Amino acid sequence: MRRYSVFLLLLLGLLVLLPATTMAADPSGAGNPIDLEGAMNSIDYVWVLVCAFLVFFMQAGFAMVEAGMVRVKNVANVLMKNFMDFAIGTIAFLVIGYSLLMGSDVGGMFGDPSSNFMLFGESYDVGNMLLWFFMLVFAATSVTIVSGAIAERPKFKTYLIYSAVVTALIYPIYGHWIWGGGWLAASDLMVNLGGGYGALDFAGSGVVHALGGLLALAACIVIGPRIGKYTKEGKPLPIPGHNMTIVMLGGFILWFGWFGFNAGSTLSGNQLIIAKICVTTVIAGAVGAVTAVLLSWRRAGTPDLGLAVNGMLGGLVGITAGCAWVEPWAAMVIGVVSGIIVCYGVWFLEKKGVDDVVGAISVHGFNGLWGLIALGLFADGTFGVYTVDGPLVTGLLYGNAGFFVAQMINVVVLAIYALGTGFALFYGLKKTVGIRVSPEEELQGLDISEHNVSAYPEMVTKDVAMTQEAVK
Amino acid sequence: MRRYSVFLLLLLGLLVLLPATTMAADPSGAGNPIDLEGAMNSIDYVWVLVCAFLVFFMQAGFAMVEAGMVRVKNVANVLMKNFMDFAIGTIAFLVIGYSLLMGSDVGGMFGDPSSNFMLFGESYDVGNMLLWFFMLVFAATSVTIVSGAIAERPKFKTYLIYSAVVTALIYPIYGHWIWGGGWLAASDLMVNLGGGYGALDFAGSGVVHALGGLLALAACIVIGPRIGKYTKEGKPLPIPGHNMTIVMLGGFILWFGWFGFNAGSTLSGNQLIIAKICVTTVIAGAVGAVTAVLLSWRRAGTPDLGLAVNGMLGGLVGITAGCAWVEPWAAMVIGVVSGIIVCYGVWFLEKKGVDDVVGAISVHGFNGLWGLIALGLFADGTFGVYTVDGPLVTGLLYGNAGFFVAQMINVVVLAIYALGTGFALFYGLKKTVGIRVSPEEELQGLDISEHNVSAYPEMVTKDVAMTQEAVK
Amino acid sequence: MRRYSVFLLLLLGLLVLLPATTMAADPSGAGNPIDLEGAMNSIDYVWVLVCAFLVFFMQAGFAMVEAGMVRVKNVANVLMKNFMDFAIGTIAFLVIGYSLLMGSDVGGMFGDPSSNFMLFGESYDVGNMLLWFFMLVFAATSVTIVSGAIAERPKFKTYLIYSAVVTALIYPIYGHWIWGGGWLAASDLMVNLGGGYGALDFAGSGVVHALGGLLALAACIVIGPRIGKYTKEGKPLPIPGHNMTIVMLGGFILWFGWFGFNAGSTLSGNQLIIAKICVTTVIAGAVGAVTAVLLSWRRAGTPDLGLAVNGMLGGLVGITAGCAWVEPWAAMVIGVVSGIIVCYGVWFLEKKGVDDVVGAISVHGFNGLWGLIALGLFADGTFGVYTVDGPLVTGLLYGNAGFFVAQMINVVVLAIYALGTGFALFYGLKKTVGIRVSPEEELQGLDISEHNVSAYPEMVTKDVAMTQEAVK
Amino acid sequence: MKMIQAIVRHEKLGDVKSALTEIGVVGLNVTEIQGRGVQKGQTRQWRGAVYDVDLLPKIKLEVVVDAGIADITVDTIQKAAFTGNIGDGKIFVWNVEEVIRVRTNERGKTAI
Amino acid sequence: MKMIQAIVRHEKLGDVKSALTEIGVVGLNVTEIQGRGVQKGQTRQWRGAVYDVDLLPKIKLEVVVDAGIADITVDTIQKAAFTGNIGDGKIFVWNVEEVIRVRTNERGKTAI
Amino acid sequence: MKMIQAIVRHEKLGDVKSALTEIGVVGLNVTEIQGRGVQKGQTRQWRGAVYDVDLLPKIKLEVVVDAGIADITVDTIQKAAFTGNIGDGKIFVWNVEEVIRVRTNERGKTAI
Ligand SMILES: Nc1ncnc2c1ncn2[C@@H]1O[C@H](COP(=O)(O)OP(=O)(O)O)[C@@H](O)[C@H]1O
Ligand SMILES: Nc1ncnc2c1ncn2[C@@H]1O[C@H](COP(=O)(O)OP(=O)(O)O)[C@@H](O)[C@H]1O
Ligand SMILES: Nc1ncnc2c1ncn2[C@@H]1O[C@H](COP(=O)(O)OP(=O)(O)O)[C@@H](O)[C@H]1O
Repeated sequence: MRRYSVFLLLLLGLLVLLPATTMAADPSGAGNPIDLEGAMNSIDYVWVLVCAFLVFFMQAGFAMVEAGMVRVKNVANVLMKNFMDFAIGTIAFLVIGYSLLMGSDVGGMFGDPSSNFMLFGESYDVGNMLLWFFMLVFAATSVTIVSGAIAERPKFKTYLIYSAVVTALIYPIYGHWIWGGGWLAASDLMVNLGGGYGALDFAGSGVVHALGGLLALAACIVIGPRIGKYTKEGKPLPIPGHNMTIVMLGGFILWFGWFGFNAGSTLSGNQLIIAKICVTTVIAGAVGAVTAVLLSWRRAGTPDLGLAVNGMLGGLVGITAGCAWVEPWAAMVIGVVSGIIVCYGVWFLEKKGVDDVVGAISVHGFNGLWGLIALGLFADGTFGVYTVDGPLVTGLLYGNAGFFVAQMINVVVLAIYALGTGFALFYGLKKTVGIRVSPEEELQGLDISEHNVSAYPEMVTKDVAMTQEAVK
Repeated sequence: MRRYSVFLLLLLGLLVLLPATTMAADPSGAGNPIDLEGAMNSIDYVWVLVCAFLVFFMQAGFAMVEAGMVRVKNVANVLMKNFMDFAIGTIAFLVIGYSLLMGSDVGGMFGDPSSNFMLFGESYDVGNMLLWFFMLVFAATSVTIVSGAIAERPKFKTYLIYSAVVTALIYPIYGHWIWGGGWLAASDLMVNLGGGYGALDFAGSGVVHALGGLLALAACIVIGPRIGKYTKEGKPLPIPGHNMTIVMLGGFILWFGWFGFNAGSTLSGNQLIIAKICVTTVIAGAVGAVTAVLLSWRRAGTPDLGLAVNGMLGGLVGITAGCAWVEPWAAMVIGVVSGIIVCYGVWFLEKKGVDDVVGAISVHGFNGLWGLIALGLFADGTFGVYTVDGPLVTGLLYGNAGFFVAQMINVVVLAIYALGTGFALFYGLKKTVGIRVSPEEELQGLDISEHNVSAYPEMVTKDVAMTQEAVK
Repeated sequence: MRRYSVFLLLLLGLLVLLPATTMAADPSGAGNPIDLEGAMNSIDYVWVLVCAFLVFFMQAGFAMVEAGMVRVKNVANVLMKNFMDFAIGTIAFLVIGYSLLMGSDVGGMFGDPSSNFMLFGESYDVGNMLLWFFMLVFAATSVTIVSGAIAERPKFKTYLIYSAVVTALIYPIYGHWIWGGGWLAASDLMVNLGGGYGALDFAGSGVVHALGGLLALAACIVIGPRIGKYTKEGKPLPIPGHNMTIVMLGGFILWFGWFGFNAGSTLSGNQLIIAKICVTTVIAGAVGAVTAVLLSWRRAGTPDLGLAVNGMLGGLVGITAGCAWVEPWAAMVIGVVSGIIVCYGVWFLEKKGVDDVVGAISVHGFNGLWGLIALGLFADGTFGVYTVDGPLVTGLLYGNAGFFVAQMINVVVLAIYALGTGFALFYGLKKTVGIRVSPEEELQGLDISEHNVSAYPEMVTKDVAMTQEAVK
Repeated sequence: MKMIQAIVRHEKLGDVKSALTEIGVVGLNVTEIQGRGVQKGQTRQWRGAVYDVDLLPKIKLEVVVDAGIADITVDTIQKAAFTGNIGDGKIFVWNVEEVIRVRTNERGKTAI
Repeated sequence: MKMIQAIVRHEKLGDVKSALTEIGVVGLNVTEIQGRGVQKGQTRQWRGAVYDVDLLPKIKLEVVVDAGIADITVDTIQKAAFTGNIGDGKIFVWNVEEVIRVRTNERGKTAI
Repeated sequence: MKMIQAIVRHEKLGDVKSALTEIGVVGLNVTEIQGRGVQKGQTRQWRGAVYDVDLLPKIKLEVVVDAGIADITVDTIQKAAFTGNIGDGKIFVWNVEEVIRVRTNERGKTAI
């Protein structure tokens, strides 16, 4: 019983979105009536598309942050990875990814793989295309996270394969479990546990960020640290990025895009909660930044720019799951914890020999999981499942322990899924096409070895020389 | 008979847009009723303005791509050109350009030149100002294309004159033929040919891009290649740009803006086709990028970043005319062809002695024409002329050969018009004010010779030295 | 009597915005009815949020302009200031700033300080959160202006204190006088003077820009010029910035964001005047740029990029107060004057020993005041006080001398307030925590001394050596 | 062996390199420097304010050659770098006692 | 003729240049180098991790002067570049056999 | 005293520095240069067009040492910079007549 009611709830948003699809595919939107319903429909389309544009633009943000955090000799490569994973991902999502994510549910596990193939037939419908576009830019966000973590050493060709596989399979399947009517959100078990709803993830702390960040963890472990990252004694040596200006620009672009990411996830412009979502989002980002700056200040004696940006991103990741369901003060708490997680995460991983160039594992992986937990804690029972109607989402602190358990189950499942598929994929790639360039190519830089260009052909460079010596 | 029906159709969008102008100019929007019509009107305004902002932002994208693709010594000059052509174009468009483009039709050839002078009188109306603003950012996009193609050698003053003339006259007149009720779209001949509509161009593959790109071709031929571009034997020597990071940033900004460019061209947020437009747009861009990367990989042994961005842009230009009228699979095909056109276009022109710094001729010119042709081929008959009502736009592959012929006429007319006015303009400028700086100034770089600044005063530079020697 | 009517008028917009708050706080938007009113409400939310996103993005624009205009050794510091002032400001605004700005009026002077503390209780309402978010990004814009003016010498810690104080107190109090129902806008005196409305400032030429710019003037005077800025004879020596590309990028981002800044200030997407606002905004920016370029051309013999961007920004600041109330031709006039003010302002201040790195005082301070005056001159009586209903706002040239006087009173009050609080604040900081780094630190650059990083660790730099020698 | 250090104009680097190739001098290295000479600097402008700079970017070329061909090398560079205008640059020559090729550990003339 | 190569602090370049101008030494050229000396380096931080760098940016100045004024030139540079703290730099002097002015093909002292 | 100027590969700088430290040679300075040698250049591509570059980035190291340890310094650098492939670089040695430490105005050997 309950299962169906949730299922219906989840479909409600979709139905509002797709007024004409109940009959037949409507590729032109001719079914949009010139009446109140039609107008509200238009508002939804306008809002969702604008938000999707902003999320798309986050690709530029990632590209800038990552490019700025690598050395001059690897810049063009990082840019190309960021650009091509989106391009290839678009094709993969059109062919199969979206079907697995949002196609009609098959046993709670995945969507019907052929249902949206190339957006042919029934799926050639404005409402469905709206959702496809929105889901595409989300998928692309998740995929691009790995790029920065393993920068400065992977084979370009292998990275392309990775990005196609994740967009086509790994992301959509887990995404289906949460957003596509799959078991984590809609199975009887989970719905009973949560008290009317299963595991939730408003805009994707888990689906997008934790998944991407944990894949990055697997990737970093499989590929190993960069030449020069550690001394013989295993002491980490910092390898500063080449351009703080574009790191900061990228940070601002990501923050800008994140408003679309979170507030667009209502999939409706008629949900006034979008205003609140922006408030919690901006607070968590700001507080995350402040926290990380203070921690870096204490540790190194001066406030650090890179961690400031990381802290802000961590706060944003942390609020993403709960942005519509938590209060402003809770957003502050979430941001503080996120800032702490980012800093200690970065320092811990570095010590443990995991060489994550941009801090993606801490920012997206650890904080993504934290976001799911935080939602289970702080949901204040004022907003329902993507609707103002009940059942209202309520967390542990407001008395719903079951939902907190549901969220913890999600955390565990996600961690296992992400690391499992991640290790399988990256070991597989390592054993077959190879995952890492040769040491000579790495020393020379991937711009020359993989693309035979310089990112800044006229710039005279110097090496950042360290007193301690690294293992070659 | 038919002529009038089309004319009415074309005005329909305008009428929906301008509810109050049928009576008198409404500068405040007081005529917006607090009823359903008013609400739908508001949705149109919100959508069109947001899209116009995105299109405006494409100026930044062009500036970054072009700046990144020139050498350090010409960066400030390229930036200034991009910036000032918009500033001067705004004035030109206010004084005369918009009147010629959208003023009441005079013999199918141009709009009444005085009708919107300074937006005085009747034209001081919110609906008209909405259209003015949207049309301005489109005109500016077209004008700025030439800037990158002829970079590193034109006189700054001459470039300003060029940009004023194109915004004031050349662009609006052709634009009127397609979008302003002029002969290509609305004459009996063309409408009969097309089967209820004449030549079409949804968002401006032809009006904006092919026009700009072919003007760039004329400009490149008249101005001649840069010193150092060719050896004595006529072999082209690559001249790498100085900053791939901002090229990529610019590419992302352009893609971001393009969603506004294409989907905003409905001039309405109540047309749900906007969702489909985003889908075809993103697909064509992605596929164009992948195609170009593969071609560059095959040719040079490594995947190239510059061509990746060019390929993406080419795909976007190619889909622009047909974005609302073609299916996703067709968008893929269009993207593949666009990617091919870009690469071979760039290589062909380079061999032929046409020195196009950023590849604008291939990206915008050739692909703009291809976009018009593709629309004539692939229009699938599911959407009408900027409306869900019929006559539905149908291409050759769906049985409407007449429309294909109408599109081919448009291609030929446009090519003749653009090259004709282009050669006339640039030869005229060459003979009068002069079009090119002196060789000494060119060698020194335009930043010093034209602006007396350095773009990066503290950066130590090196020359990219080639083995083969160029003609000085 | 009149006082109340204006008060009502000012609240009208708020009421439209907050349909459910008359009853109880509505944190989820459940009060949004599924009827016409609800749909129009949704349109307002969508519009205001999108515009707020754009205004937020202006932070990136400021960061880029400012970073580009400083020397390599101070880049990371400037970026950090821009980033952290927003982060800290968000917290300050949540705790107290917004309450002072928009809380229920206390004697015309400020809002009830506790009314919106942490957005608890009654203030936990979607409509209120919408306004909070919009007001936050405006406050942040004002605060960040000082950063660029005093770049390359302030202590980082002191700057953080400054930004918290301005966001928490200085900005909200003056803002309340104009936008929060305070005395400048709503007192009997002012309303009688204006003829139905007191001092006005549509989007904040005064509230945001003049306030920020005049605080910058105070800051520059208190902190003193950079080492190397003046010769022993007091002759100013230019200190070129390090990166014109990002200056231009920042300029474009600011222009892009400004459309949201001005047109979003309707606080409603149902006011079709938003179209007109974009038109006047783009015109003033373009004309400001052209004017400044021509002036720099005349003075230095070549057209300057930095002043082009400054001129554009000056034009935008100048139109901000009157954007909804003046005609396109008036926007041109405003832009011309703005361009002149910027150039002569920059040159004058430099000669007088005020070392404003980015020209912020002229761009924001002087032009902010000019914007208020221009509104008093050019308001054409076609639009009311944030509504299409009367009383219509009319300026001196259209016969309403009283309103002009009201505006001049605002100008004087604002100048006194800004300089008064500014000098108090900066002298206070100077005497306590200290405002400026040591000469050694300044020579070394703030990136190393304050953050212990390099913005471009691998870049080899050169000094821009001048013939004349500066005082050390 | 002689070290020939030449300061030349940016735009002359290509010509000098080819001229050296023609006389068989292949090995060389190049840096951008900032120089001051008789040519006392130029003016630049920044936000409309004109100022004088006294260091101009130049190219520094270093070639080590066998003493026997030092003169012809100097002449070749001088001719290739010549424009006749102030700022053409300088050439400095000094004695090098030893040359070592890292790859082979060869010493002396054969290592050049 | 002598080549005087001086490694000095960035912030001392202006003083050295003016001091040289005062004693009539105009021609010179300048590069940024990375140096290591007694001053063993400094610490920097990156994302909260502190590390030591052992090369610090310095300015390299090269002046060729007539042997007769080499000493005073060296003294002038030493005085102008002096702060008394570690990292002040070094001056190296060696013999230059020939100087050629490219613009005129003059040789020797008059070419300096 | 001797000036030892070594042109080495970018990726060998670290090894050379440590090797020098080990033999007690601390003072040195480093620049990026563009060099041409037997290694005639490489190809690059730009927008799919392949071209040859004839100058490759290298590291120039300058060390002034006492004449007595010049040979061992040269040997140390040669060994540390060696890969055996074309492009390993060159070392040039010439006589330095005077060394001045700016901080103390010491001259000669003790100033090194
Ligand atoms: N005495 C010198 N020592 C070192 N470099 C010098 C000296 N004189 C000139 N130069 C270099 O040569 C360049 C050209 O010198 P300049 O005197 O202007 O040339 P010319 O005398 O041929 O007109 C200068 O920019 C500087 O880099
Ligand atoms: N033997 C040397 N050879 C080449 N350059 C040197 C040598 N010793 C020092 N330098 C240069 O001089 C700079 C200052 O040296 P340092 O020993 O720290 O100065 P000081 O002894 O005056 O404190 C170094 O950074 C390096 O660039
Ligand atoms: N005669 C020379 N004068 C100055 N620099 C040289 C000379 N010969 C070689 N070099 C420098 O040494 C580098 C390596 O030279 P190369 O001949 O390729 O090395 P190898 O002979 O060991 O293979 C060149 O890139 C250049 O910078």
